[in-house]
Amino acid sequence: MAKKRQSVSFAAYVAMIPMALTVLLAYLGTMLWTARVSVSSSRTFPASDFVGASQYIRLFNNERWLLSLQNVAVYGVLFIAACLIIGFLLAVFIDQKVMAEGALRTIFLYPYAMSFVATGLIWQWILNPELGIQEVLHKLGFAGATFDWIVDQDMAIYTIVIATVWQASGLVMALMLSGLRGVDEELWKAARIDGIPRWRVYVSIVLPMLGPSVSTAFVLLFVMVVKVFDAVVAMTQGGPGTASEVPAKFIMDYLFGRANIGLASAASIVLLATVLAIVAPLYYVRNRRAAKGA
Amino acid sequence: MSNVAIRNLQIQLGGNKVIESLNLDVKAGEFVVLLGPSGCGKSTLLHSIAGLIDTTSGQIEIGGKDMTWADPKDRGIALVFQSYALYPTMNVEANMSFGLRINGTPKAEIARRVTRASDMLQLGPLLKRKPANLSGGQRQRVAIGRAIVREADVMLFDEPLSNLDAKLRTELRRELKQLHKQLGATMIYVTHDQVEAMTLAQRMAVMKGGVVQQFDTPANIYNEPANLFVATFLGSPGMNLFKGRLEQEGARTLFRNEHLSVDVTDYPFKQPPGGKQECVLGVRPEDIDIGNCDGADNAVCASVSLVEAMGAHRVLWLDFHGTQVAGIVQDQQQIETEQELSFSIRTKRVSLFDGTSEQRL
Amino acid sequence: MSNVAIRNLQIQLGGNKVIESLNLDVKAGEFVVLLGPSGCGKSTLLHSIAGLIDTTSGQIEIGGKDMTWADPKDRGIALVFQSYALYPTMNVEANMSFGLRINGTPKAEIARRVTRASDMLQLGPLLKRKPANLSGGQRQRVAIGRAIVREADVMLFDEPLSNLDAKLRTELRRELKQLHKQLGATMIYVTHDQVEAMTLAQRMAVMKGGVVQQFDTPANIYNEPANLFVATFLGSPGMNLFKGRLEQEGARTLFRNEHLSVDVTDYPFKQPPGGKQECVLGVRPEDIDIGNCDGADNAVCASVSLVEAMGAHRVLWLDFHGTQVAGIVQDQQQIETEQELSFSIRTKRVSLFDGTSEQRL
Amino acid sequence: QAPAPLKATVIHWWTSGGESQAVKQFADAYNKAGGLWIDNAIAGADQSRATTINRIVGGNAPTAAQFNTSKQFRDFVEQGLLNNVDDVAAAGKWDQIMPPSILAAIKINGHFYAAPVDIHMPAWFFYSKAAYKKAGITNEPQTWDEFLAQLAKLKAAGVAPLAFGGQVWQEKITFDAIFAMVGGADLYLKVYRDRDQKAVMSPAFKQVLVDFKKLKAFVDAGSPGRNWNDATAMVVSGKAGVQIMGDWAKGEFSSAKQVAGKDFGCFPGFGPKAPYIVAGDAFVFPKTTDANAVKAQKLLATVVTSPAAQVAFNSRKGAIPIRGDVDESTLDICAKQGLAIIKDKSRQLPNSEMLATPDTTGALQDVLTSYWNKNQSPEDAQKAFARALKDQ
Amino acid sequence: MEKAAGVAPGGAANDSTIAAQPAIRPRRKLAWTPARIGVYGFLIVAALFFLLPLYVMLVTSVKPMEEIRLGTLFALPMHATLEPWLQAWQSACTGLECDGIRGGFWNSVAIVVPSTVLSIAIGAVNGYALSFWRPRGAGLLFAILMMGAFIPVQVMVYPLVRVLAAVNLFSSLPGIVLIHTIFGMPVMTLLFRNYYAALPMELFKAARIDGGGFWRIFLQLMLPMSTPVIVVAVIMQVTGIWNDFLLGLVFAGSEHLPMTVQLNNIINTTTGERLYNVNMAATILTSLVPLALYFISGRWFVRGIASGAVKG
Ligand SMILES: Nc1ncnc2c1ncn2[C@@H]1O[C@H](COP(=O)(O)OP(=O)(O)OP(=O)(O)O)[C@@H](O)[C@H]1O
Ligand SMILES: Nc1ncnc2c1ncn2[C@@H]1O[C@H](COP(=O)(O)OP(=O)(O)OP(=O)(O)O)[C@@H](O)[C@H]1O
Ligand SMILES: [Mg+2]
Ligand SMILES: [Mg+2]
Repeated sequence: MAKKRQSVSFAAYVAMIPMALTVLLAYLGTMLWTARVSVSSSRTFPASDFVGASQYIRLFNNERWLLSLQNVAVYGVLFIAACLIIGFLLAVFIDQKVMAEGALRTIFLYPYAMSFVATGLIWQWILNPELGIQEVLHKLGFAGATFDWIVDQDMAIYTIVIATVWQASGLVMALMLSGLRGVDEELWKAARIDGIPRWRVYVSIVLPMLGPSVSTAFVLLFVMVVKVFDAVVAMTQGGPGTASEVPAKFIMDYLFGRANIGLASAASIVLLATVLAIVAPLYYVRNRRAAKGA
Repeated sequence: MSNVAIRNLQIQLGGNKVIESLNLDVKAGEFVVLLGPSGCGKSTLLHSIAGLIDTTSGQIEIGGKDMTWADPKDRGIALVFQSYALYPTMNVEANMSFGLRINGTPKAEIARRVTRASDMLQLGPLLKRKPANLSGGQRQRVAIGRAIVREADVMLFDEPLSNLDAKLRTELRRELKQLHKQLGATMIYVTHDQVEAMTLAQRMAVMKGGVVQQFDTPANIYNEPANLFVATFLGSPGMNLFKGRLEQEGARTLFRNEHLSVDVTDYPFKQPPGGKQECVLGVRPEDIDIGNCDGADNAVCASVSLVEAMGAHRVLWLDFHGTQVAGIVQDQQQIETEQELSFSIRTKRVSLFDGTSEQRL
Repeated sequence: MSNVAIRNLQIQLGGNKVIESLNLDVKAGEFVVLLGPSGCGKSTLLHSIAGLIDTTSGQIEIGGKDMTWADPKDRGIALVFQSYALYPTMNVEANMSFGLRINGTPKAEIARRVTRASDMLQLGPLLKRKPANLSGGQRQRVAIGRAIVREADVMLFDEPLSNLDAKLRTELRRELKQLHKQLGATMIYVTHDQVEAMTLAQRMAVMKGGVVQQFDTPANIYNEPANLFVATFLGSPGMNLFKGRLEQEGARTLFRNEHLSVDVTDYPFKQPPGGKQECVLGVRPEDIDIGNCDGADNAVCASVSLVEAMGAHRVLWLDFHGTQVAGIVQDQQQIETEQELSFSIRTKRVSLFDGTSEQRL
Repeated sequence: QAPAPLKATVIHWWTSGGESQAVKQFADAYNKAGGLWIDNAIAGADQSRATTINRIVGGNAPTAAQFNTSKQFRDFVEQGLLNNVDDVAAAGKWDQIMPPSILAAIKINGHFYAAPVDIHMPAWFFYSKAAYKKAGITNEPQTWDEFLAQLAKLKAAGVAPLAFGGQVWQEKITFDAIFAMVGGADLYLKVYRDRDQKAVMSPAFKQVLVDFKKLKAFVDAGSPGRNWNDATAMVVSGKAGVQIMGDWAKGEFSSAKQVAGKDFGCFPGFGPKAPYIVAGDAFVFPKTTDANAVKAQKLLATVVTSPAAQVAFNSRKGAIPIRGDVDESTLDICAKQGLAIIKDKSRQLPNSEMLATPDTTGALQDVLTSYWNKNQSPEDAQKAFARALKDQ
Repeated sequence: MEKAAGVAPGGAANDSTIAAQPAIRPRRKLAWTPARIGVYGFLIVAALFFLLPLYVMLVTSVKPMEEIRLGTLFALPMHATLEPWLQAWQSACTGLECDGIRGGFWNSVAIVVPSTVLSIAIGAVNGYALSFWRPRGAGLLFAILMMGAFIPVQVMVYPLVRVLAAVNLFSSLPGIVLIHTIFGMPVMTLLFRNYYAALPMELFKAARIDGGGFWRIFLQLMLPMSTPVIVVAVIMQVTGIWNDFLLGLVFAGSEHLPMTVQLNNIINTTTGERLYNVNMAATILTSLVPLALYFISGRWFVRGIASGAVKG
């Protein structure tokens, strides 16, 4: 390892100032503030007392919170996997010099542009057994057909997956597409000479090269998972019962409706710690590998 | 073994006509070298044979079948890219074996070929490295390796040894020749190294501006260049040229200008020369005998303007009435610039070109 | 004009020690050529001089100042990348002028330099093209152009002519020499072309495995290689080597093995040879006289195993008791493989190396 | 020159068409009284309240902000962030004209911290006359059992008996309605107001839970997650029989051009003595020292509680005025009915939000939704309910 | 973008070749091979799935409320009407005002444009610095920044209000622009950092040798090579900021409320009646700006942006 490093331009440090300020004031500050509030008895407004871990104890005695964590884990795995796969596939297929590329791209991306308050309602309707797909199937004569996940305790969370994948995979597609387009044409030529089928090129050559794009998408989706809220509120309101509760909704409920920002802060901190526990090893492994490769 | 026949090939890239009605007939199992100045369309030609560039018009036949619009993978070819085009995320071994694995070659066979290629290319210790961690020459060798493990019927090499040191290059040259014999594959090989071209080629095509100027054995091209371009392009230094006229003096045919008079009666003219034809006389440096300026027969004097030591020999540049004439000396005799030396032309091995069409007479 | 002094440089890349305690003293205004096998660390050395790689230890001095940790732009250098590293979104002209524009060179001056470079590199018609639309050689020339317009104090060239045809290469070689004279810049030049190395270098450094083996004038290196590696690395074909012993026979010192006996009494031994020392005799191909096998003095017979026509000359490979001995013939005499020829060694120009240390005796 | 009008920035969440019409009455009245109403409508109660908080924190407090008549603004008062409107209350004799449950909510430590503007009854029973006819039902139910029987009839007739939106707050409303009807006002107050653990663990309360769950049999499969509007639409179209919903549902009926008493019916509970749950909206007045702003706040409090504005507002809003001394001719028959009932103090019952902190209310919602949706025994629900009440 | 048909062999000469040698079929990019049919098959199926909700939205938006109450989701309207669209655009009530959603349009524009530009600019600079210059400590800052991306926005609002109020930017256009920049920073930085990580390092080295300083290399070399990622960044930021209403509501001040606050007021009532047809129309109308952006962005998804740069 180098003891010293080549001097870095002064301008580089200047350029980092906005980021440094943002990190220190907005993010680090908020995190510390939140941590502080989480050990107080704050209700609507932050209080300055100190109540120790009582908010945390209450939090972990709260079934709904535990369920939320469980739900978001299931949801997250499915959502991220589905978005990455579908997004990548869409990007690949759109990259085949197809007709009406612009229109197709817009079609796959449009859900991202629409407020979930409205589209969530549409999904709620479509998935509702009395109104939506199941009803249509019944009318078409498939009397036995059932598709009532949204009202099913055990399946409701999957409907959230469907709707949010519908919303987010277009963005993943755009991200992948921008990566795909960056691959040097010569590599494609080399692969054609080697007689490698196109799909195989995508899987074995292009996909590994898209590593950075994939990791961007992954983080992006992960953030979405942790923050998933709109879709749940618009589609199931966490229901039936608490079957599709998620941490962000829990936090939002306590932050506003239930006016208990102490508990909400504790929940945020726990959420953050959980994320850290998941991300840190990944980050570490990646950095290690990068350091080795450099 | 497949022949490669190209008929009236025309290729446009980005609006430029890069190749214009090119014809080339490479026999099955032949080793053909493409030679030509930078940007003349050699890579483009290889890519079009490989099916990586759409032809504008014309036809490409490989192994007797029309392959103009066939997919690269159906053409039975391998190609070493000038820019390597290695798969950046795969290590050396995977780069070489990827194509084979896809094509379902048995594992043992893959291992055999990869080992052989990596031995030949001295890549053994690097098999697990990614391209980004290799030196330029090492990358180039991986590119070669990737092509040769395919053992294709037609192998296309685009300046495959350009970034290798002389010693390795010599070894690989020999290995490639070996490979050619062993596989019996047709090989089309672009190089700028004339030694490589001369030693490898069964036939050599000299290109210029997308057009083949001459396609013949190396010796023929070297000794009897088809036109002025070929004459000057080959050889290092290139042919010495003297402008002048052809004159008949009785039975003798003489090349004449103000300072020179060379008897070319024995020159194998394609057509009997007419009277007082403008022409250019070409003489290879090694066909110029250098001596002391003591007024020998057929010799003229000139002063040395530059001496280039080349290791095994030296190149002398003589200033002959404003023209630079190159000659080669083998011995170790002391030569100074400004020194006056005589030179004489070995008339048996000269070339003559038409003054206007620049074609060989 | 700046000198470049490298002291005890050590560089690790990805865990490999690529350069180990390397020392090199390039005088201001000198033209130094780096030569070495593929992967020996030449590019790494150039990059570290340019400040693009962090050194692990050691010191780099440019123009008398310690620049080990200085910013690339403060080092007064220009570099032609082996991989070109052209700016893909800029056209040729912009690629070349980018650095000048950054430095605030006046417009007119930029135009002058770019025009000059593009004339020299024959890039005139391509000035408005993007790199993606250029041939390999054209890209390489743009890379050269980008470096030379900078007219830096120290210019680093990493195999700058490798993808150019021989004719252009010869021209550019001359132009670069010219440029060197004109600018008086220090130039460090990596090449695999020995002709280039010989003709350009004032001094030449031969590297192997990250270590400089010999740093001297081209003639000295060619004629008196410091060790076996240098001896075989230079020359095409390389030196012929014969294993044997040194024996004293009265006042004479003889090199001997089963088949050969060469009188090396006049050899300039660094240290007087001891008795019966194991050693290796090195003879350049051009120092081997080929004759008919008629039992002349000092000559031995061998059969021809290969004849390589090189245009100006031919290389003969003789099978001498299992060793391949290369010789060069200039004349046009018909030679067949299997033919028996004699060869004799010009004893004045041989090299002798220690049998174990491989250092020159 | 006339004095500049008193500017009042008002944050509220009345954004739908009907609500806009209603709030316009306030704005007009206020402007007429020499003010200048600056409207800040923000849909969604939580969102709107959060904005108020942030504006206060950011030093850009509105003149007035809407809250529910509940414990939601307790913390504001404790933090000293609200101005009181004691003078206005005194002048308007609020103590005498307003229902006690409302007073209990707005009067904190003897000061009036909010100006109530309407009274909502969150648990009306709306039924489709067409559906009732189809099921052959002619009268409104007088008892819980009769109601269940009617639901059964509706079911038999092929209509969805209960139009139910399976969202926590709707579940809570429904539960509270059942609680008030079946458990009675005493138990209701003991549980919600006094947090009496014994009352919660009593068999009577358990019976409430059991009865509540009986409704599940009359709910269609598509109910979970359904918005209340969609449930109302089922009643409007006659696909469903009854919905238990706040009086705001009348807006949906009227926008479908249905008339109360003709196309649909409404009753607040079973029988003539059924309790009437009271909820509502109020304006609070963030602290300011700017004299003009204080004046504006007082003027606003005066105007919105004035009889004329009350009637104008509530007749459009579908709620009932906070005072009885108004001309009720423009109110619809449900509202008239409500206004009549509310005069009987014994029938008034504050809704749980007036009695418990938002946090507690939320916890109770969690318990109820679990009980409603999962296969939980009433005993377990009872215990959870008790715990939720104790925790706070 | 769609240059598929562009390279068609030219004119008559080619036709005659085909006529002379009927066996040769010039390769067309659009030939209907089974693979291509598969491609289109997949795309069409996917498009149908993606379009299903839009279809319902559109149908709903042109139905009168009576029809919507029937709950026939997929049925075409019996009495199609554009009334909801008109209403959404110009007469739906959003509180006291009944001017539809158009009111906030220019406010939204005024927020989106500077916020997008600023957040992308800062994200790009950060990403560039992190990828190529790696100033000391930047890695740690970035790690914290990325952690910050996981905090729910709502949790951060309260402290940020205090900070902005302290610097007198609360309830102002610069304030909301700053807020969007802050919230966009983690993802934008990540996006650009990872994009630049995939570019050949040699280019950066070459520019350093050419004497390029931090800004010069960024502006003249890296930015021109960033078009594909800038498109993605613009898509993300414009969509995010355009659709945001929470931050706009809190930080923009009542003069600068974005269109989405209006939209939210229309579609998100608590206890007021809901006009689903107007809601859908308003939602679609609001999303037209990002949609238009999606459609035209394609031309900047350029192929092989770095090709020809390096060998190897
Ligand atoms: N990033 C890297 N990580 C690990 N090893 C490296 C890396 N880059 C280069 N090397 C190794 O360092 C050695 C020197 O590389 P360098 O590029 O300097 O060689 P070179 O002398 O320029 O060779 P060539 O003539 O082939 O260009 C090579 O063996 C190479 O494999
Ligand atoms: N994409 C392109 N668009 C336009 N012109 C191109 C394109 N690619 C190559 N050319 C031009 O076509 C000509 C032939 O290119 P090609 O790569 O075949 O040359 P080459 O003979 O391989 O040269 P070199 O020896 O330098 O590699 C060159 O003049 C080049 O500038
Ligand atoms: Mg080429
Ligand atoms: Mg190198």
